[in-house]
Amino acid sequence: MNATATDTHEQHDSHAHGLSDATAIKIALILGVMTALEVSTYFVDFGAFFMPVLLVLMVVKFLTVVSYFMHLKFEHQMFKLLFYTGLGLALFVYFVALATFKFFS
Amino acid sequence: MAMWLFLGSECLLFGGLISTYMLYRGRITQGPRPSQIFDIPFTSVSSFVLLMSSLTMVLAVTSAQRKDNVRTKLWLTITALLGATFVGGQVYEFTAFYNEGLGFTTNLFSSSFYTLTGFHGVHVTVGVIMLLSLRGIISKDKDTGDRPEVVELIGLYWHFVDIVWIIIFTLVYLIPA
Amino acid sequence: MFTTGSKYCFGIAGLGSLGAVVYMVLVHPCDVGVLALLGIAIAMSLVGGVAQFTGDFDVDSPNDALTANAVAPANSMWPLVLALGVVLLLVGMTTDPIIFILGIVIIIAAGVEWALQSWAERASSDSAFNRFVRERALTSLELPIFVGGGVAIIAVAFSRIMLAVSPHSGAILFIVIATAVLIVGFLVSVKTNIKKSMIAATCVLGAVVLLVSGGIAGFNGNREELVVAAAEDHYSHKECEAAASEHFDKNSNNAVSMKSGISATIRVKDGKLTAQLIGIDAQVQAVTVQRSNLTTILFRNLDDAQYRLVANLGTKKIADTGVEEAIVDCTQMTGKNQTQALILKISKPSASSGPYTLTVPGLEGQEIAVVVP
Amino acid sequence: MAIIERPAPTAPILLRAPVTPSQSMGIVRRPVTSTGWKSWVFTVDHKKIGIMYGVFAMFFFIVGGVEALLIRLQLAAPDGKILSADLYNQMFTMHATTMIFLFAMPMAAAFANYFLPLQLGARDVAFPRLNALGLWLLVAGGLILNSSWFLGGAADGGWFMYSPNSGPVFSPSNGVDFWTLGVQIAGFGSLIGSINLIVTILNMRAPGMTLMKMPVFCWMILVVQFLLVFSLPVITVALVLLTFQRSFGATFFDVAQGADPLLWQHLFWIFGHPEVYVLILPAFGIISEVLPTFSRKPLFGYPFVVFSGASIGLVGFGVWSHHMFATGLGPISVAAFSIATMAIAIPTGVKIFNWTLTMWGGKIWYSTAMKFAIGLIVLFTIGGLSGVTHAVAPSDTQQTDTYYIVAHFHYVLFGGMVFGLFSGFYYWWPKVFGKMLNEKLGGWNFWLMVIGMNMTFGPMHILGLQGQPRRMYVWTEARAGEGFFNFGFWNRVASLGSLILAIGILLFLINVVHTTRKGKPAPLDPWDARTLEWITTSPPKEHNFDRIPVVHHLDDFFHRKYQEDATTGTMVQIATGEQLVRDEEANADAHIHLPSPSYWPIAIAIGVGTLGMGVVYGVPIMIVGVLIILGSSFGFVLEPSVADDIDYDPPMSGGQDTKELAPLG
Amino acid sequence: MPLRRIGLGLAASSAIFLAGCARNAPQDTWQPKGENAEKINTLQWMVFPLAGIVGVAVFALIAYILWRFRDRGQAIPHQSHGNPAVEITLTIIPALILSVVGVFTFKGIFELAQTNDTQMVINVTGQQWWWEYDYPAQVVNGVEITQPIITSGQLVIPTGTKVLLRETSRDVIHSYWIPALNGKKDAVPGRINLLRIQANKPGIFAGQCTEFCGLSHANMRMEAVALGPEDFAAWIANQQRNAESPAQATLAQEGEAVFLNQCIRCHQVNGLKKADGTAAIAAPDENVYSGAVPNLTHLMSRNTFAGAKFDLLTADCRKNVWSASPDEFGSAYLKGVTSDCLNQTNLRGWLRNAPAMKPMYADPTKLAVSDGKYRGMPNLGLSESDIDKLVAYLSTLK
Repeated sequence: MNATATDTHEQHDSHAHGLSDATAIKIALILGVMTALEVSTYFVDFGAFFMPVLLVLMVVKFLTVVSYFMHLKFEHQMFKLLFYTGLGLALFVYFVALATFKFFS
Repeated sequence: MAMWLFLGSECLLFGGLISTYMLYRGRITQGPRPSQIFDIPFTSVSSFVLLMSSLTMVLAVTSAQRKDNVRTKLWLTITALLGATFVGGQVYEFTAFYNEGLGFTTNLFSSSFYTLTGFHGVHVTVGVIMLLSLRGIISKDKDTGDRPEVVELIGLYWHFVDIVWIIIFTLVYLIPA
Repeated sequence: MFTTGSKYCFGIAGLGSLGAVVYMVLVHPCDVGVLALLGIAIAMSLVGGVAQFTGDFDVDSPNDALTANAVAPANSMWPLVLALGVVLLLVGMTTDPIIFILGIVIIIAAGVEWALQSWAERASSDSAFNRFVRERALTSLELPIFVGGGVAIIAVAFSRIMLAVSPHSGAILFIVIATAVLIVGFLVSVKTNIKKSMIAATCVLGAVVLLVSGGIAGFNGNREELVVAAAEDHYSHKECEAAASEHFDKNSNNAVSMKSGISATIRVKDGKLTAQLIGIDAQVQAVTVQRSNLTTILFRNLDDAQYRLVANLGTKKIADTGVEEAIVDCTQMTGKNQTQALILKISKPSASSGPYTLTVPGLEGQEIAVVVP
Repeated sequence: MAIIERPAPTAPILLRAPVTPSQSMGIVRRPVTSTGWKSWVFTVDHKKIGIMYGVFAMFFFIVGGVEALLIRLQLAAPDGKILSADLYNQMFTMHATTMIFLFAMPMAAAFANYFLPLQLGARDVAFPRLNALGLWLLVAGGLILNSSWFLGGAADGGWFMYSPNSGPVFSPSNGVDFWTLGVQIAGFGSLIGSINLIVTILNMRAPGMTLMKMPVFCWMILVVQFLLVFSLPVITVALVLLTFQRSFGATFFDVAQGADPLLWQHLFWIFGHPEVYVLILPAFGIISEVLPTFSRKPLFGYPFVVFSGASIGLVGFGVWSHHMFATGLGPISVAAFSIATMAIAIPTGVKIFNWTLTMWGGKIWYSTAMKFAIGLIVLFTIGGLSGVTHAVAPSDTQQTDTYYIVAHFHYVLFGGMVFGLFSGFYYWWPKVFGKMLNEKLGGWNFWLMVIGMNMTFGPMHILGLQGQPRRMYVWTEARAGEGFFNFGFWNRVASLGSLILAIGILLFLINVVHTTRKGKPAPLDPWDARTLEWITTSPPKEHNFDRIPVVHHLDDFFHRKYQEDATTGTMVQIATGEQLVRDEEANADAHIHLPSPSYWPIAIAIGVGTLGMGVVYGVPIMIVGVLIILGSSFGFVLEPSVADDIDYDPPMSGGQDTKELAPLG
Repeated sequence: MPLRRIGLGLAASSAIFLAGCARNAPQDTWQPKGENAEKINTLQWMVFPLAGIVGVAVFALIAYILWRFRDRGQAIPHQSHGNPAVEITLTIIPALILSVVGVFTFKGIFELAQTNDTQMVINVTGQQWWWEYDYPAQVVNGVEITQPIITSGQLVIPTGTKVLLRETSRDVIHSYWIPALNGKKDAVPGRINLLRIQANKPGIFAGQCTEFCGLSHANMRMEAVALGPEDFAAWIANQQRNAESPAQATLAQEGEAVFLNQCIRCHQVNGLKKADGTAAIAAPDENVYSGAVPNLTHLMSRNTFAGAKFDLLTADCRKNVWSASPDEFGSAYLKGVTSDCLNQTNLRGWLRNAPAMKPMYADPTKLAVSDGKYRGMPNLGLSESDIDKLVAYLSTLK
């Protein structure tokens, strides 16, 4: 079950980046643990760390899925540009818009 | 590339819906509030299911790249099944909330909550339909053609739906107003 | 004489007319069912006529039908399905409109499938090619229906089960189902030598269990808590007493997401109530609220005890009984250093008097006057 | 590449067992004819799609123009009686909506569709069927939008459709529903189109054409498509919220529930401001081609123009709140957006300087296209400078929502965008239709438009500073003032000017009719042009280029015609355009692969339109729409890009998926 | 052609400058009459000439190029691709100019947003299509407002006083704009927006709603009146008075009966008593969507009605008030609407059929969407004699 797809499938070289099934399962387990940690905030009081922990976990999970499952980490620069431009713009405009509603104050 | 562009564009779509929700969730003149009716244990299971479906999707993509038709079909089916139960979970959740007094038009929280999660649910449903159709096409048509790329593109879409849920789960469910 | 397709169309038309007559005699001569049956009869005879005229929808070459029929027609399940549809139609007519609609849908689907199949079978002498032709014409119709139907059945059945069991066991059941699906996936993936029939049996078993339990759950209705909740509607009324109420104050929201439209901020500090108006720095004991206008007031509790802000907005006469009822609005219980928003609209005749106040139950003698010009 | 666009299977099923079908596919045959109305309706050829975009846009330009004339007639005198208040409100709403969504964007799409592959040296766009889908969605949106005129009155909330005035209580007619759905559907079409064009630009350039050797027009289109991709989802959110509120009772903009109406404004302008650049940048691109051609010089500071275009696009996402200076955002937001707005003036200024300096030292040929391009520079500068005056937020609080703003954006959009598009018409007409537009009529057309435009919109500066607000169906003597600057005189001048402007545009239409009937055939290279679209015949063949050109320079076509004399440093002609085209024909590629037409794009668009009507008229129609969309999307996905042999009538025999090209006679 | 262009540019720029010298233009944005508007005006006088100068320079350059480099048969020029030094210079110059403008803008924005030294507060509420002004109880320049004052049509402020308007709206977004006193600020439902105004001298200043607010947006006007200290005190004193019943057996008294029969459902007159002696109280929120209609207690103390669209004064009398010198303005205004000045045509037309005079959603057949409530005054179907009586009664509400 280890993927050495490159040998068999030359024209799709650029897409078969060493994310083997085993690695994928490992990453999924890590993601699962992080989710469990997130859910635990519902049962255990984290006090002042509540928000930062959740937000950090969210961002880490997001980036992990994007980088590995969507293998953006291994993709062409242009693809990163396309996706992260959208993401960045979304963050920027909506943060600013929410700020004008005094969301963060 | 077109898929990445589309996903970049979708970021702004979900960003808008999430912002609307964040803005409005505490503005309640009547009816239940978010923290009063959310069922976190159940939604956590849903989130796990969607996360695991991302894993099975990765497995489908790697199988397709190996030209392993049998496993590709298998993992596509498993992913679709997990996705379908997620959708079922959402249908359950909506029905339960409705019974507890949270109609679509009850208050600002309800309108923006149902719109946001409903949009996500529609995306998941479309994803499941694509997965199953792809599986159907693969079994009808033994010819491989460009299938690994199609599987991969649907995979990208599926993971995107998953990452949107990662954000929704944290911002909407876990962090109360 | 009659072509294959038109025969069946005329057959259905005949059946429909017969059904209509029976229906008229048995139920009611002018019922919707009669109209529907007659409609089907008329529509089917029209379709049959067209089929007869065009040689089963073969626009291009009506005469090729005989020459191209060299390949023996494959066995077809569509006549059977069509018959099933007719049965459902008849059953539905006397019992449930949903079954009736289902019957119509099945009849239409089977008719289309059948017509296209017989058409494709005459496309050439090569059966593989004929299959290709059929698939090209039909896949884009079949696939969405199968797939969409599948998703809908799973989602509905699953959600019915979840609605019937308690939330706790629902979550556990969900875990079990998802894990089972995953495990089956991994098993099949690792052991490729499992027999096809085994897999198929598992799938069928799973589907049957899901459908049956979904069906049972659907008929049994929702779990008791939900039925009670739907009947009582806990959250529709606010309880503004000094003590925390069971539903209204459950998990209160102690943060305000949008602070953009705030007209005034009321603070509790050391047991004292003060107000601050937007744009003016001073702490005051009265706020002005424009009449018939939505006003958002922020309530901030800086003390240790839990408080809520209550707006006393006079009384109104209930039209039916003539009883004067106090108009009160309030926030949820607010803990230390937490904030709640109160959204008010005071509909008040321009010159009536009456003290409107903002008070906090539990803090006697403290109040903020609400001036409504 | 995209999920829905699969390349032709390498081994069609038919090849495995060659059979001779006894019949063709009958009614489920693919449309493969190359003549007649079917060849247009089901086409996937970017040129035909481009022309259809153009015709559609021109039609709505006239519709929008008539609406504008009615508005000006109403305002020519105090207490105008031509339109009722209700009708006037519908008129200005639909004038703006039509001009923006149904004229400006489609017309830019027309140019982009037609010339992008030609300038890039490609045979078609990346996803030809998606391209057709984009067009038909736009048509569906346009029809839904304008059907409201006949179904109970058009939208009357202004094109900005501010909530809560657009809510069900304040706009009870179905007009706003049609508006939201029409804009939504048209926007969806644009989104698809823009993804397609971006992929085309990034993936399908001719060999040797690096991004920095790409014509500026392509660059500007690229920036515009990025703006669309990232701004359309935001308006989608806004429109979805509004539709849900109006049709399904959601509470998003219901103030009684505590909603904040400014949410709509933010969402709208996050889209709306980039949209402004979506409108103007294609025109900038066009004149960046026209000015060098007629000055016989390359564009001055090509990288600066490119990067200023890109930075306008990027900064354009950070200035939306300058439309909301008067809404009470608070001084910090106002100050930040005010400064950002000033910053965006800098790259715009860079563009003006670069165009001006392109002409410096040139050899200027005053063709009609060039006149329009120069007109753009001058008029846009006026509009740009008046724009700077309301970047100063305090000053803007006096000017916003007055006629001064109307003057400003008409100088920018009419003087800028429309002049740019007209420049493009005159420049590229011979390329598209093989006939020259009449230059003499063109001169008249230009001067009448210049005079008419300045007479119409110039006085609006004065009216605005005198305090005449926008969107008023009447103005009154009581507030008109006396003396030279009174409302009465200048409103009359503006109305008169609008008539002159209309005559100018009418002259263009006359010119088109005249050219079509008796215009002389155009030479292959009438303007001594610079870019790749001229290296093929006029009009171009279905496959664009006989041989895919290999690019070595920016302005490659020019450099194939001229070389610098090493000793004197002057440019010497080494070949004529004519010769180059013949040369290409002689060395044509043997096998050219073109996609086949398809029913599905227009079928999906019909489904989407039905769904839209269903939102207004009831769930059963929605279900029908969804079913049509589902069925035709599957048809779309499952269909190979090239038609099978049995699609031809009579069926072709076996595996002929390329076309042999007959040499050009 | 080049000359034409220069001419055009010059004409446009100079037209903009000259707009400042317009005579008797009530909504001119270049004639500030108070501190806030003056600050804006200073900024305008900086940025407009600057824009004009830049424009003229650019047009001159273009004109020169068009003349100098026209096709005179010269050779195809050298294919130069530009000059980075020139580019960078031409980028930096506008950036510098704009940063100077930016600094002043920045300063201006924060100065204009200052509210903490306010001397008087007035609530301003917009609704379709008129403005309500209410004055909370407060002490202004030593004059005490004991009872809140509710008025409409004309905002009355004391001169030389920093007045804070707290704006909001009862239905859709409106925008409050008196160009002579300050820039505009939207009245957003659910929000309170602050706008500070100050008038230097007594006078009357015109304005108009500038945010599109539906059918009669064009007819939603406002006027601000500035009065000197004594005049303002007199005005306050009058406004706090209740209306008195007209003398027995006059037409006006019959009018009061009609008013009690028809108008009191929505319009309040403070001090008006029903036949049984109890106070007559209007309940507009039962009949009108916005839940408010103008308070008519002192109708004749203001010069306009129906959202300042119609004059209560005849043309001559109106002119006397509008063109009065600052010294005489106070007394001219405080006279109110005397019987010889009353504009009978407008008032009677309005009472006869209001929706015909000002488009409003007042069609009884179209009330379903607004819970059966009107937006604007409906046609009451009054008889001519009732109208006579009502006009007589309304004339007494000074």
